[in-house]
Amino acid sequence: MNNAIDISRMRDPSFTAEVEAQSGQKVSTCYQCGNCTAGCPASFVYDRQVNQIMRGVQLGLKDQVLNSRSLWMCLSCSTCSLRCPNDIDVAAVMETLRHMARKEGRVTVPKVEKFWFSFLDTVRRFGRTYEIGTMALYMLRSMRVFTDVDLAPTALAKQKLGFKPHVTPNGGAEAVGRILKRYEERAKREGVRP
Amino acid sequence: MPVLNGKELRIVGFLCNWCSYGGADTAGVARAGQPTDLRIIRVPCSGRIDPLFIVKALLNGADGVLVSGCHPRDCHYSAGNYYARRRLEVLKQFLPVLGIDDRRFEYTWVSASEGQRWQHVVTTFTDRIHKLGPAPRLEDAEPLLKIADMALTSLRPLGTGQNAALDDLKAAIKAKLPELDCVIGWQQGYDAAHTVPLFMRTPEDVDKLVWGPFNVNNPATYLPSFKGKKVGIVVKGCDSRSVVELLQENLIKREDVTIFAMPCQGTLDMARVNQELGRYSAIDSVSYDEAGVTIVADGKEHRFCMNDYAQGKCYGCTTPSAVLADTRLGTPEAVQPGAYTPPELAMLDAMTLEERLSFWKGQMERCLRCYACRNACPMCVCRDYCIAESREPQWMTQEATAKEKLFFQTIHAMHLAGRCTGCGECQRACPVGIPILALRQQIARAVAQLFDGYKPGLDPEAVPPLLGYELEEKNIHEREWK
Amino acid sequence: MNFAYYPGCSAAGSSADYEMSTRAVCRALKIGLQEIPDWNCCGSTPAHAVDTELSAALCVRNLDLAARMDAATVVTPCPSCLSNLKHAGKRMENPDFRARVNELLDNPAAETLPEVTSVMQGIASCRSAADIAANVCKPLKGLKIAAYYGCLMSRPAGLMQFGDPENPTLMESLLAACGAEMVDFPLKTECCGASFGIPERPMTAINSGRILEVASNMGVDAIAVACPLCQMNLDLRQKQASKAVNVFFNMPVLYYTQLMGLAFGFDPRELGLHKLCVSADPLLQKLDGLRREEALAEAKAKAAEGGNA
Amino acid sequence: MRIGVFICHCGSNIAGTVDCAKVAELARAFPDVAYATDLMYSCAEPGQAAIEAAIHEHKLDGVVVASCTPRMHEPTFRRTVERAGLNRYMFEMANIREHVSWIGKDKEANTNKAAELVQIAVEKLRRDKPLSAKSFDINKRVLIIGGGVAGIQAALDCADGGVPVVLVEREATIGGKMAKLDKTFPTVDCSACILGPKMVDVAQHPNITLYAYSEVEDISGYVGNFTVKIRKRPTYVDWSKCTGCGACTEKCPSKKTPDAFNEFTGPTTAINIAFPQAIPKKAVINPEHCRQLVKGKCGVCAKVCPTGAINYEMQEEIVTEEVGCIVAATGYDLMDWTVYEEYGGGKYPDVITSLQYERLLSASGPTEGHILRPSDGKEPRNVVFIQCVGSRDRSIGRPYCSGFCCMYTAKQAVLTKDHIPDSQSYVFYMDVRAPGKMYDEFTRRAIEEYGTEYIRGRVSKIYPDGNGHLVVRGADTLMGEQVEILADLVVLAVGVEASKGSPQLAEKLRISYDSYGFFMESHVKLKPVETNTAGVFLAGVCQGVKDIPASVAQGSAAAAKVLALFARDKLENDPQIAAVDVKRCVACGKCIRCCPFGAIKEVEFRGEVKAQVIETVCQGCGVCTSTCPQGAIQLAHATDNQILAEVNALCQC
Repeated sequence: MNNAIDISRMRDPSFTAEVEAQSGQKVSTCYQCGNCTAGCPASFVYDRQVNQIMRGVQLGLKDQVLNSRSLWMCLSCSTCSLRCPNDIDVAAVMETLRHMARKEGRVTVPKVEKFWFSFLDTVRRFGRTYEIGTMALYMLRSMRVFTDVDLAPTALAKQKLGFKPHVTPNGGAEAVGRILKRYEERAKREGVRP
Repeated sequence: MPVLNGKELRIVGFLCNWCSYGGADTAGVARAGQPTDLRIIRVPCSGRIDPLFIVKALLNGADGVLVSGCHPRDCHYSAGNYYARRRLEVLKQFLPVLGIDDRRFEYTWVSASEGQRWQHVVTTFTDRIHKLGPAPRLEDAEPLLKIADMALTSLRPLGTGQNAALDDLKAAIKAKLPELDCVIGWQQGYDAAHTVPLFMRTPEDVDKLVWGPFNVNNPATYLPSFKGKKVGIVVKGCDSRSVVELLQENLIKREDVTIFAMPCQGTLDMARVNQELGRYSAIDSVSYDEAGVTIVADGKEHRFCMNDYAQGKCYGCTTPSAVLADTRLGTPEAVQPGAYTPPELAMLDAMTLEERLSFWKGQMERCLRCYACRNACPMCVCRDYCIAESREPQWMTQEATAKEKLFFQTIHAMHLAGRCTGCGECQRACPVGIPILALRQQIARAVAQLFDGYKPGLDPEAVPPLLGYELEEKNIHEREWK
Repeated sequence: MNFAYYPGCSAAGSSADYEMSTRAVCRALKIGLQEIPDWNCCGSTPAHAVDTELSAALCVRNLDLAARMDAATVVTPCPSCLSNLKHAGKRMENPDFRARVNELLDNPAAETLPEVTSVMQGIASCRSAADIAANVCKPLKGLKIAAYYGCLMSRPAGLMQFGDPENPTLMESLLAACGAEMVDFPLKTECCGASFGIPERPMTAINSGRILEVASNMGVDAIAVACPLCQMNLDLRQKQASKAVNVFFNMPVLYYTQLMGLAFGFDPRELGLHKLCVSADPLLQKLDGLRREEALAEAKAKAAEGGNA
Repeated sequence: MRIGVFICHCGSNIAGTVDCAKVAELARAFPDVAYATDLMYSCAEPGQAAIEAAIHEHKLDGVVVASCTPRMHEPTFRRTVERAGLNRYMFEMANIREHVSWIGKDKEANTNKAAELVQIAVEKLRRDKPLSAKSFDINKRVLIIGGGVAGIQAALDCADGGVPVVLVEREATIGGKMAKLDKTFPTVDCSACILGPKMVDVAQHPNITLYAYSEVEDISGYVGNFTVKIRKRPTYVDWSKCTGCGACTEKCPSKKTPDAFNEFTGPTTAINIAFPQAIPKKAVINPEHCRQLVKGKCGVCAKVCPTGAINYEMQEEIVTEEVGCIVAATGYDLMDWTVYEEYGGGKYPDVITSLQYERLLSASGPTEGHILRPSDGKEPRNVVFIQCVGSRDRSIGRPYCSGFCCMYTAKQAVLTKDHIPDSQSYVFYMDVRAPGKMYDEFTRRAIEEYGTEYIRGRVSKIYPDGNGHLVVRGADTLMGEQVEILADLVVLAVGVEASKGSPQLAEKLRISYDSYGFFMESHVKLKPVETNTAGVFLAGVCQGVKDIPASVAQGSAAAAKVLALFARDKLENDPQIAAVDVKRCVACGKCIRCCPFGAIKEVEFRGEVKAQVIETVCQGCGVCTSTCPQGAIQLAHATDNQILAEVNALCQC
């Protein structure tokens, strides 16, 4: 049995074009020097390195790219963009891919998305975040109750974590709630994952 | 031969032999299909292309003109395309004032290897011209006669200059006269409300010198004909710019010219003055006050306030004092430069392209082709060898059509690009009062915009912009082919 | 000089000390900070990771409020907020994008949104090194400090306008004006691991560990930071970082405003120094010792001079 | 006039989409056309014969051929009409293949277009005049600018061919970059040992005049007769007396003078001879560091000089040379790599350039050939080489490949192992470009025999770990991993750029240069040594990156061009040039100001100043023609009237 990727069959030039259009970057200028990978602070938790993601986009291998865990581990620190000899905003490509993956419901690393949702939930409720709230929601969502318990004593002693949510005083919380609601409704209307 | 009806429009291309002609060849070799409209004229270099070829084509029925040369830095002749870039950009900004859509003319750079780019350029340009449709013809335009609004506010208070130090000036001229062959100035003309040039050779001549709002002539016009002689000249601020421009262009020598200058408070628009005076048999008196002139003709009193009757150029004048002089008399006036659009240009700005074409149609039908405009122009130094009347080269026919006459005005304007100081002598000299200065003003505006506010005739050392170039032009950018 | 001020959510929680010291320093420098009333969370990383338009909507609401205050410039201490607000402002220049964002908002956003910049640049824009030095009553002379900017402050370079994106030097110049000896810290713009401390702890621990390791090899007394998240990763998570790179650290990690505040003579508590997880007490003792020695030496010199006279 | 028109089928190339017979028929109606026909292959022997026959038979005095591009066969047909007794310039071409038949499918439109192109060719031809070339004398001396290996080779070949050579070198010694190299790839020959003898030949050759420490100030004239002004910078040493004994350099007290020859890897003295094999082997004083010249007191070198050669009062001097042609061989410089802040931007002493490394390797360098790292003078163990620093990098405006870095890096890795057997070299690369003879074999040897570790990827960051090492963080894209190396020394293969001042020299030579300052050859494939200015040739890296053998080859090629030019006794100009109508000229000088070639001068004509074209200098661009308002200067075969006739033929409503 041959497990090789049949490039002739699996190539999807429209995927490449879509990524280029959404990110505003020309991925064909990438010549695979690897400088993005070289500078990436998240490289060691990636399943595919940044340059490999870029290669995947060049080849139009949509599944290989959008199913990659790496998209979810990207720190958005833009080191890749800064050092790219071809002036590609690689971070923008990564973000575009993450958006594309999410909209298609491909969430390869759910815990990251769960963390985001926990965060946004506190924002929705109070207009601003508060750390304990986010943490609690995240622990519930991810079923990882012991996250950072080692830090709790210090954090609490130093009053690093607010126990009380900080609510925007004059209706801001409600306004933010409406923004998120409209966003979710629109996403539903457009058939993408909110 | 006629254009293939319904299929093609007339598009003329001027391509440099080394890069773009080769690029078109490369496209051909690659069988890169293109629309068939374009006819290519091969020239050695884009620098060879006189912008007037393009105007000629557009006035004579071309629907589009495309120029292509080597990319900047790649010119086979190292700098031809740099000159072309400046001249063609000025042309592009000039065309609309004639009523020609500037989208009908484009210039670009294509190298000999860029077959694909050439295909793209031709396809895009042809497509653009087809979208614009056949070019409106001057022949078909309905004449439109319109007069500019002359209710203007000036950048400085205008006056009659009656406090000017005329006696001191006369004394200064007399003192210098022995060293000079002649000094040019003004004297009273056929009556006290008109002046004519004065050529002073004796102290008695000097006594005839007058100063005031009737000194409308630009004496610099006579300077080049005194070549090799020591000549003095009395100038208003605007006249001095012509002198400087002549120096800039090496047409007169600094050591041969002695400049006497007094600050000017404005001169009268004689066309409007004469219109107001109407027919009269004698001037009874001319009296001046600070703000204007009162003329009594045939017993009837006419009042000409300088703020209402000055020449159009005086309202926007920023050089009431000479920019260069050997002897200065009187107190210089300071002017704050401000926004000012000359009245005729403002009128044209407010028109649509079609209206402008109609406007020029109407005006040019009135043109007598007397060339007074040219003869009055201080920068027209070709004189007997003006290409308007020559056969080698033969730019024009002697047909008295609006088209040929407008083409002559365009020749004059383009030849003045970056040189015209806006003295307005052309328009003043026009016996039928065609506002032809507007064409020169549009060019001057384009030149100022493109070359960092450059104004001709301010600095004798400055290189006129169309005789120079920068490797990277700050204000000229290649248009994208999308 | 007055700025509209966007504190960011952490100001009320994990970076209360940054907030305290920022306000103290600006007070001393007579820079007015007018808090945007009823501001909301910028959405931080999660919002833009989920959707750019959502992120922009959250940010634009704040910018719109600031515009209604007639503010020309908004300053914020937090680089993450800064980055989001700036991106949003920039993207709103695109009419299609603006229309999509306006759909999410209660009211369409103001046509002209205010500029956004960091508190650090805000200070530098209106106060010279000499102005800062004039406020110093307790110089940081003798302290060796590494300035650490993190990744967001200077990137993307075109948008952030924060000097050389590889080698910004603004924090150095502010602290040098306070007398500190600034080392040339090579990892000043490397990423600390950002918000992944919660979902992907090793990533943050290793990146932070590397930064701490090089800084301690360089023998600095403290790391100066300008980002609440960086501060948390290097300070609160210092033990996790220690474990990850297998080196023990005891490195105080202070906000640059805390260091400036110390130099300006504020009480450490006023600057929230008690909230640091890695205690800054040894640092304070060292500083006090240095100044005491100096004073003694000066007194001696004076006495000697007086004797001679 | 009797014009003959020939419409070529070019087999089916044209006839496939153009009705050639119809075009010929339409052409018969054009003014002055006495004969028109179509031909199967006009450029082939029978086609040309048919044209010649028609000229005789129909008494034609001008010919239009409508076929392929004139860039292909214009010279062919010019010869054809000349054989039939016409002036070769009484000929025009219409391009109905590349510009018509190959780009459009609509036969009606193509046929109409072809006819119109023929019509404008006819209109142009009607205004053509017979032209003839003028001949003029050649000054058979050559100026060679740049004394690197390419310039040396060109100079020696010309001199051996009997041509007197003026060689101008900016530095105090010839030898260029090659003189700084320790060894050369792929043979690992000693660079100084193979270049040295050639340098000595230059010094001793009776046909070569060497101006070292000099620069070209100004060039005027034209092929066959250039006048060159050379600025000799003051050396403060009378070279006619200096014997190169070195007594001055031993005693000079300014021992901390930056050493440019050694790429600033170590200090030297204010009076100095670049290196032992320098040609000329003469001392030069660096005026910025000489105590006598800066402070006015010292004078040690003057005291110790046995021949009294020191002259602190020396001034620069301009000398003029007359030559017939010029070879530019100005070589290259390394780009300023300190823009790479992520590599420390020049802050870390142990991050050095490859050329600095050559000086560390060289026995005549500051460490006498021992590899000692700059920071602490210790031998490094782990040496990291980084390729493409300032090459193939659009983000800093250097998109091109510097060509020879791959090879010298392999060489340096080999030499590192030779010098320090227990060292380990690592090379970060993107692609290994080794297309020369024995080149790829050499890089393989570096890997296989010398154990050099090649890592495919770029380096994102270099930083000191605080313990005396440099952390080099890069990627191994083949492994798909981020990698780190704890290095003792990092050598950057810094990209090359045209040598400083190249654009200014190009302006003086009136030749084109690209946006990186490299000089433009006349044709990228077929005229790689010529420029668009007649009599100016190129050799070496100034034209584009190349390694030593290619530079030497181009040096010889340039010499061959010089010798070929000088083999003729007279030169002929292209007569398609501008001419002034003295009646119309008002001597405003606008044409003089705009001429890119300085080909127009002022002359006295019957007591009046007029412009005059120097026929041998004019290249026929026509900028003057479009500049002159009174149309007094016309470019032959592209006159205003000719172009107007073409415009009028197309646009006549």
